[in-house]
Amino acid sequence: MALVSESENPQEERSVNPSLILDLDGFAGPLDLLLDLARAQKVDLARISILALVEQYLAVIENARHLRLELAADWLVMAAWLTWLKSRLLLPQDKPQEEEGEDAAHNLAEKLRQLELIHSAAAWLGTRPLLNQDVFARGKSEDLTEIDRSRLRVSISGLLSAYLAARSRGTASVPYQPKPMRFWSVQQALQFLFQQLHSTPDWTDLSRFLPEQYSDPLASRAALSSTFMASLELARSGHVLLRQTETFGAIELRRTDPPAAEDE
Amino acid sequence: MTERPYAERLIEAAIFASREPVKLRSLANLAPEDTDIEATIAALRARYDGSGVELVDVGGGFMFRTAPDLAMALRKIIEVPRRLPRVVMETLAIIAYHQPVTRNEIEQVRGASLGQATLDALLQADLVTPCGHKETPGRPTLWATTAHFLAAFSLRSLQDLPKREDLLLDAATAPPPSEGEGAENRDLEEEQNIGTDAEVKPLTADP
Amino acid sequence: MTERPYAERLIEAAIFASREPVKLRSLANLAPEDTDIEATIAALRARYDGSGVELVDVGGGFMFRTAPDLAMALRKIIEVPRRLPRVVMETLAIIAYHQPVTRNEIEQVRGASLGQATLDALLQADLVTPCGHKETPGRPTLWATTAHFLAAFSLRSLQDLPKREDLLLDAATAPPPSEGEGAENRDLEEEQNIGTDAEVKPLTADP
Repeated sequence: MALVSESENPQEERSVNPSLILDLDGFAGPLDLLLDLARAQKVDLARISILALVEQYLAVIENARHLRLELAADWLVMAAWLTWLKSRLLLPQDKPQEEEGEDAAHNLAEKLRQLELIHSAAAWLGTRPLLNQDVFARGKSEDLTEIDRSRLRVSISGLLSAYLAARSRGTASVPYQPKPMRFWSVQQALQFLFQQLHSTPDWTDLSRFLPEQYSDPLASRAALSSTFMASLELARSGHVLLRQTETFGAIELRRTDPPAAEDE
Repeated sequence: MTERPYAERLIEAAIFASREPVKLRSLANLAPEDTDIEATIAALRARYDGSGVELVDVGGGFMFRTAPDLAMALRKIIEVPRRLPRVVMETLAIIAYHQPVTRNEIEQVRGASLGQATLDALLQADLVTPCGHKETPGRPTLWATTAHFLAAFSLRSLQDLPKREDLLLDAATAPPPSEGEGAENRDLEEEQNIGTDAEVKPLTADP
Repeated sequence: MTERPYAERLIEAAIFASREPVKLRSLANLAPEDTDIEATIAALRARYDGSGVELVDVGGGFMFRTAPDLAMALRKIIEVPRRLPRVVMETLAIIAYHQPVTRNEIEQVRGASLGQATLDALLQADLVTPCGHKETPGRPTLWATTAHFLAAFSLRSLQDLPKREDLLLDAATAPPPSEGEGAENRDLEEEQNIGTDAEVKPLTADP
């Protein structure tokens, strides 16, 4: 049962004969319907005939059920409870049960009065000049506040946490840098060869002048070629003599003349 | 028109600049020290009397608003929100009278469950707000009306809501309830009615 | 005050309640047909003359606004101390701990490049200052914190800053600097700058 859906004025729709009301959607729940039925009795809510009310409610529900099998649980629970209440009120010979019934009836009347009050309050609120409906405020506020942001809000803790954040990020991700060159460069080979020349007055295999730390075959081949280039360079400048006794044989090297090397 | 007194102009401008009610205290802080605020506001109100805008005292402060009789014409050029449906108005009334109140208590009074759409409408219109929890099992949220509720319904304060006996007098046939009335009693009654016992339970909408 | 003419009241209310300036044409549509709009607006303007509010024509239409001479009195100055953006704060922290430090070194520690805007913000806030050049190729500028930095953070001296080893608690577990020249170079610099040797080394960010 849609509780929210509105019919314009339930009171008018429900005319004198309550059994004709089949549209329960106009009522926001069983209590709402009960209150409406009670109002139809046009008596003090405290003095309504609960019995008559029960009869009417059950009649409405019964009628509605003929047409609508999907009546919500709320309405049926209320019907069941009202049936129980009716049986209590109709059994006056049983003292405790009668009292029980009267208490329940009193409670029901009280709840109806409460709801009546809320209906009145809602209606009263409805009569008030409603903002943006009946009366309108200034369309747009003028913003006269000026925000002074000249001062700094800083704290040591902020500084420290910023430092920690920077450090941890610095460790986590580092800006891209190309890997440093690992190959033994001609320049390095030249330097190394030149240093070694003093201690190698006699013919020495070129491979002796290779740096030792390379396990990578590519790196060691590169070192070999750099060293070879360096030896050619030194030969060209007259610092060393080179010889190779057979094709693909070992290349040997010896310094030309110690004083000349020192001069350079 | 001749220049109005400085304090009056200042107060006028301060109220005029804001869409929300401006508290008397804010106005007092703003005006020169020896200003008779009440008299100034009275003068201001008189000056706007009969114009298209009026100075009203609502929601705990002062604000300018258009005169009610112009509403029809103004609605043509100003977009107005939809009126609140009856269910929403009733729920609002329950919250206004019973606040702070839990959802379950609202449902008890109405004898029907409180739809999400209803609550959403009230929240969206800034008419109700959660205000803490009831210290009962489950700690249900308590609901109350907002400051905007007062301004929206042109109320100075919650005291402006009609007393229950006045409401019941209006309700055609019903004579005033026998017991003494007042805000204090409201809570009491509520407890009696809401305090769940066997008789009341069947009225509750089933979850 | 006597009741003003309907058209004047309506136009007054419409301008008052609109969010935007109201065009003359809209006002003409709104008012009763035989209204002399220009004259009505003139009357309205005259009525507000000398009050705290004035009717102005701002090109696009008419609007009310508070009188300019009251602006000073009405203005509320809210002091909202500025927070430094995260990047700026981090950069400041690095300069504080590593000073004197080059821009490149800052970038190394943060692991991110340093925008000119960040440095500008620190310079403008008078928190850092250049202090000479590093005697390396390119002679990069060295940065250090200012006296104002100490004042802003309520420090008597830089010694009041917690030591780095007290801050970086996971020092022991930090990975040792791996091969590569960057790490060694930076360790060296840090030794020079801060002078805390053994503890600092393992903390160094790997390049």
